[in-house]
Amino acid sequence: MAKIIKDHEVIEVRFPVSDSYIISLRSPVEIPAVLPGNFAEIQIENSSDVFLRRPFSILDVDYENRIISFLIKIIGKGTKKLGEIRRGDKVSLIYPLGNSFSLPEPGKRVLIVGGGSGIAPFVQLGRILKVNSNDVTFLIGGKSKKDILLTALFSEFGEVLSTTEDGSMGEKGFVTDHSVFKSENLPFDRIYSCGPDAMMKAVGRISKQNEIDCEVSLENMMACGFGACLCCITETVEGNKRVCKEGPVFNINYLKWEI
Amino acid sequence: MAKIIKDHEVIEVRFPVSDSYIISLRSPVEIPAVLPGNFAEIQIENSSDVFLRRPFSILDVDYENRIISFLIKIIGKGTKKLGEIRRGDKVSLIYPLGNSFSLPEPGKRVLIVGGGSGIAPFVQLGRILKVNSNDVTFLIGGKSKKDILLTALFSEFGEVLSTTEDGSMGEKGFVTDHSVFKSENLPFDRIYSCGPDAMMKAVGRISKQNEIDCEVSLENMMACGFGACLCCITETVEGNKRVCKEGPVFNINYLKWEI
Amino acid sequence: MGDLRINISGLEFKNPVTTASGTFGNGEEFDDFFDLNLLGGMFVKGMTLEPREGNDYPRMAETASGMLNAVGLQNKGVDHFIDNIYPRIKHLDTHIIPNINGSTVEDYIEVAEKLNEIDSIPALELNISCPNVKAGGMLFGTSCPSAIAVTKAVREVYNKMLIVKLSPNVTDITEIAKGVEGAGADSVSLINTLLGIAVDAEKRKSVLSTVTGGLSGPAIKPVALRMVWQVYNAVKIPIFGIGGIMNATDAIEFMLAGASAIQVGTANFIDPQVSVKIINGIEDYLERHHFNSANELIGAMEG
Amino acid sequence: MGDLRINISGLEFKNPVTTASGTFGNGEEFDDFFDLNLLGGMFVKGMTLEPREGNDYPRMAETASGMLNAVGLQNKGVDHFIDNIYPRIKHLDTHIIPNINGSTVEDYIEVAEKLNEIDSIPALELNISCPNVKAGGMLFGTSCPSAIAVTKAVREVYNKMLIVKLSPNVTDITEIAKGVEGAGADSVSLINTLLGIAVDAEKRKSVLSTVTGGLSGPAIKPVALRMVWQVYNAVKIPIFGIGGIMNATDAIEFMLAGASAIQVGTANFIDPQVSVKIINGIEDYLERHHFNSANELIGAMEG
Ligand SMILES: Cc1cc2nc3c(=O)[nH]c(=O)nc-3n(C[C@H](O)[C@H](O)[C@H](O)COP(=O)(O)OP(=O)(O)OC[C@H]3O[C@@H](n4cnc5c(N)ncnc54)[C@H](O)[C@@H]3O)c2cc1C
Ligand SMILES: Cc1cc2nc3c(=O)[nH]c(=O)nc-3n(C[C@H](O)[C@H](O)[C@H](O)COP(=O)(O)OP(=O)(O)OC[C@H]3O[C@@H](n4cnc5c(N)ncnc54)[C@H](O)[C@@H]3O)c2cc1C
Ligand SMILES: Cc1cc2nc3c(=O)[nH]c(=O)nc-3n(C[C@H](O)[C@H](O)[C@H](O)COP(=O)(O)O)c2cc1C
Ligand SMILES: Cc1cc2nc3c(=O)[nH]c(=O)nc-3n(C[C@H](O)[C@H](O)[C@H](O)COP(=O)(O)O)c2cc1C
Ligand code: FES
Ligand code: FES
Repeated sequence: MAKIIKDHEVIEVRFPVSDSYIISLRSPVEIPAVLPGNFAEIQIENSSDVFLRRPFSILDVDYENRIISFLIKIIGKGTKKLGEIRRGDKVSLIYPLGNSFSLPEPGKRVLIVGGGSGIAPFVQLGRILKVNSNDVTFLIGGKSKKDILLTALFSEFGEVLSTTEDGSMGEKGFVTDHSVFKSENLPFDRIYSCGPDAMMKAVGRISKQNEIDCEVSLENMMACGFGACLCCITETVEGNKRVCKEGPVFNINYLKWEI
Repeated sequence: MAKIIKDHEVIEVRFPVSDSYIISLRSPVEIPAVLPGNFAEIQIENSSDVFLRRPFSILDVDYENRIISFLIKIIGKGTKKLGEIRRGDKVSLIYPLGNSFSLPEPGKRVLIVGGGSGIAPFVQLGRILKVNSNDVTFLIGGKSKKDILLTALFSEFGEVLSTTEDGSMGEKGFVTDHSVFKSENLPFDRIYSCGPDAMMKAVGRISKQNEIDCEVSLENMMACGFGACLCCITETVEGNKRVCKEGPVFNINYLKWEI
Repeated sequence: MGDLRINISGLEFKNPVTTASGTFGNGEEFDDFFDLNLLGGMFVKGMTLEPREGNDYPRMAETASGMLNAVGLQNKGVDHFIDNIYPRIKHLDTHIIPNINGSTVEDYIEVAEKLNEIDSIPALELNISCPNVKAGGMLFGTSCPSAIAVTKAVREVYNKMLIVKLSPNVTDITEIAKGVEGAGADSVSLINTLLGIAVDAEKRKSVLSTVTGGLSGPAIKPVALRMVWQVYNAVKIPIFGIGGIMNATDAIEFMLAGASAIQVGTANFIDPQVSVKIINGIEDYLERHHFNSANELIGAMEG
Repeated sequence: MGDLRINISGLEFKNPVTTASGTFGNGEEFDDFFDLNLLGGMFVKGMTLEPREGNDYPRMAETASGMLNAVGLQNKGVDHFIDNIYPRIKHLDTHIIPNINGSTVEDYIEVAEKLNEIDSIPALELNISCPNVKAGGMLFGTSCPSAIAVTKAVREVYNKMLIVKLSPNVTDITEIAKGVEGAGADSVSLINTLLGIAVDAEKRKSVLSTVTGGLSGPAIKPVALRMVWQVYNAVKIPIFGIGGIMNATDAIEFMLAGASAIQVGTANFIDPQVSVKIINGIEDYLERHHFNSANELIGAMEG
């Protein structure tokens, strides 16, 4: 897969809510093909305490205008700093990195469960699944209403459900408490999940119990993001694998998860 | 002397020439009394390779509007970074630091020799000398015309002469080649100098030969700027002294200069 | 509100935040910036028996997240400290702890004897780890027998709290820590600076007049934390943690790794008020995490 | 145009820029970013006799101007390298140098013997300095007798260029360097990582699963330069300089301090094209300073 490392120009930084932003950048060259689940390593310069690049899922790509975008939640030094960047500034990006979600057969029913910034890869996935004639349900979880982002976009590709811990939107509780999981035979052939570890494990457990194929996209502390350092491993049935290279997307049966 | 350490707001960054800029900042509190020769330690944040503060002479102070300004020449990482700062950004400053030029008796004739960004302390000095009824001559040296800055300001306080190495302004050569030094009896009671070491030493030599009192403001690598680290010493007749505390202004007879 | 007091070998510190020798002058330079009485303690600039001029200029080089210094113990001698400096600062309501150095064991003894006379000085920091002097200094701190010898000798003449400051430029710091504990040290402080150099590529010269200097600042924090943790697991005496502490989080990391108190060094140059911010930050942390006392942080790191 | 070729113990490198073991995979990951044939050489990820899974996650912590790693020699064993990896990269027109590790001297010997068979592998790097494995590893490199023993043993079975990689976690690196020189090393490479830890103050836990890890990046450059300079003044064999090299200026600093060639480590993670930039930067420097050959830089630093 062709990768690029290039300075990109910041086109826009938009804050739909106070702790998350969508950043759009223009590539100086043609953007190589990006698959759903691929991520980029972004260099956050001029920050005395951010030394390494940071990995972020690619939210969307506009190939024609050479624009790539990310949905980023502020959780620490680097994500804060990047949110302060201004239009016209340059940012170095390496992408596309990692593997991608595998596609089900056309017509299959798909559930996508996302939490927090873990929903980022699902815009591209949703679009492709729609083209692939899959019946898609999105289930988005958060603490409260303001954490449930991108629903308008997702609704272009399928039904959108949600849960919030405070009940301010959708059903009250965690995603796994949602009534969609209450039926005896879950009406899905495939589940995808990305978000906090605990959420993915809970979703994984349900998938296993219901014998539904399930893929998750793992988060991880990465030093390089392209397979060189062996810092980002996860235990699999075939031993330690690099999350940035063999992942970030894994079938839960391949992972050594105690669920 | 009361010192402040405060975040100041950037009001303006102006580039009279491409490699030097004047930066003006507003203090959140009243600006304490600043004497000619005093400097500030500026923190250049968000730069991964500028760890320590940087010392800069205080160019001018507008007490009423609480504005302090600096003339800064880009010579490395920190000065480059600071020049990229934008209106509204915050910068931490510690000042006033160091000692100051001593004033001659009213009426005495004064020569001020400056080179490069070494002219910064002379705006405040010139103003005070004028108030003190001194007859002031400024001699400003540079590589070429574009290095001769602030002459309009200086001319409010006295005569302005200059030299350039390429002859594009004033007399051709180094400051010490200027015809003002050619007369048998130099018509000055006091000489002040600030600029490159070699220039100050050459000026010091002439002063010594002519038995004219001479004060110079030394540059130095500083870690703290306020006397705590003992990194910034210069050899004097009384042993090693801190340039940031006992200086930066020294009488040349006090320095152990071989001139 | 959490209790910030820390008791170190019988001496109570009002909080665990002290300032590191050589980075805080005699305190006076910081008077402009905050109330020194807020400090847990103050380690003053290293002193020797006789006055010293220190090393030639340049003595400083900036490095990535740190700096090298080659000050070399410039000071006016212990007598000058006792007669001129101490009287000016002794009114402060914080522990003033001299940092002493020598070229020979006899030097150390003589300085310690003089300071022992001064009732209101509660402790001494024995610097056997200065990398910036030709004779003595670090040599004492990088060999176990000599570290033990100088500690023993000073212990005999000094009967208040004796803190030995260790060098990080060793293969096994626990060996030295155990040695000086056995020789009578009441506490150890670590780390002093790592030996390093800076090269000016354009001039093809070393930046420092002495070629080598001492590396300090955040760059060395991981090494300092490691050594504090190793020493905490090797000795029983309390530890002053030092190395790259820039904020309260750093200070807490050192305490979690095993330090009973900390020293703020290079950070003072960048923010002369940093120590107060650290004190306040520790207080916040105790509250946020529901601790009653800063003592509960000491060594509380899980492996 | 300056001549970039460097001859190290009889082996010619097309330029002094190589990549450090463990930071460049097997090179393949970098194929996407530049033409590997431009490199002076490539030190591949540390290998052992048997496959190893390495340490548990988390293995990485970011620090000020650096990072800690606790990868712990995860690799599929020397046979896998010889049978599967090497055939895929051996077409490259650059020196491919394996980095070998063991828990016992016998392990080292066996790995070296296997690699000795492969004609097109011109050299071996003997890692006696890995801080991230429980047995062996750094222990060999922090004691002089054991460093000598393992070097001697490998020297007997390996008849091409033998590079010994030294640990910085020692009191006197020159002693070890002289020891391995005497034991038959053709060259030394230094430094490996400094032992450090990172603490998560909020969770009150060490960040790495192993508690301690190896510190790399610009933070360690001053220490690395110092050690290269010390070793340069102590031994006659050529040196590979390593530690925090991020750009051509850093690389030149190492050569001025005494390195004949350099290895780029952590910088590869931030800019996978950095090695090419360094090669070009050295070329520029030679031109700007009117040198005919990169050889003229070696040890050219004035004190
Ligand atoms: C493949 C992949 C895709 C990702 N996609 C996105 C995305 O689309 N949008 C988004 O907002 N975030 C995404 N992340 C997470 C993102 O990389 C981190 O939030 C970011 O690196 C944090 O940087 P920081 O400097 O703000 O945090 P720091 O200040 O470095 O750390 C703050 C805290 O977060 C923890 N932390 C930091 N990075 C990670 C990490 N990668 N995994 C787990 N814990 C971490 C730290 O241990 C620390 O406690 C992704 C991560 C991976 C591996
Ligand atoms: C009391 C005082 C007043 C000053 N006033 C002014 C002023 O009004 N305007 C102005 O433009 N500059 C002034 N300077 C110089 C200014 O401090 C330096 O130019 C600045 O620190 C360079 O920072 P940098 O990060 O750009 O350079 P770096 O990238 O840190 O260094 C670039 C090169 O410059 C050398 N260098 C850096 N700082 C100094 C220094 N302080 N002395 C000598 N060599 C140095 C370095 O060794 C290196 O070779 C003053 C210095 C002092 C001590
Ligand atoms: C400029 C400077 C001077 C120092 N002088 C001394 C000294 O006289 N005695 C001493 O024991 N340590 C001295 N040190 C070491 C510090 O006390 C401290 O151990 C070291 O800087 C590490 O802490 P830091 O990273 O917080 O600065 C000095 C450090 C610096 C930077
Ligand atoms: C993730 C990582 C893995 C490493 N693995 C090895 C290894 O297998 N063998 C080895 O000799 N050194 C290993 N090292 C050390 C590097 O080769 C190098 O000596 C060290 O990182 C210092 O250089 P740097 O600061 O340029 O990274 C590793 C370093 C890192 C960061
Ligand atoms: S982050 Fe380096 S191998 Fe995955
Ligand atoms: S710069 Fe610290 S004493 Fe002058």
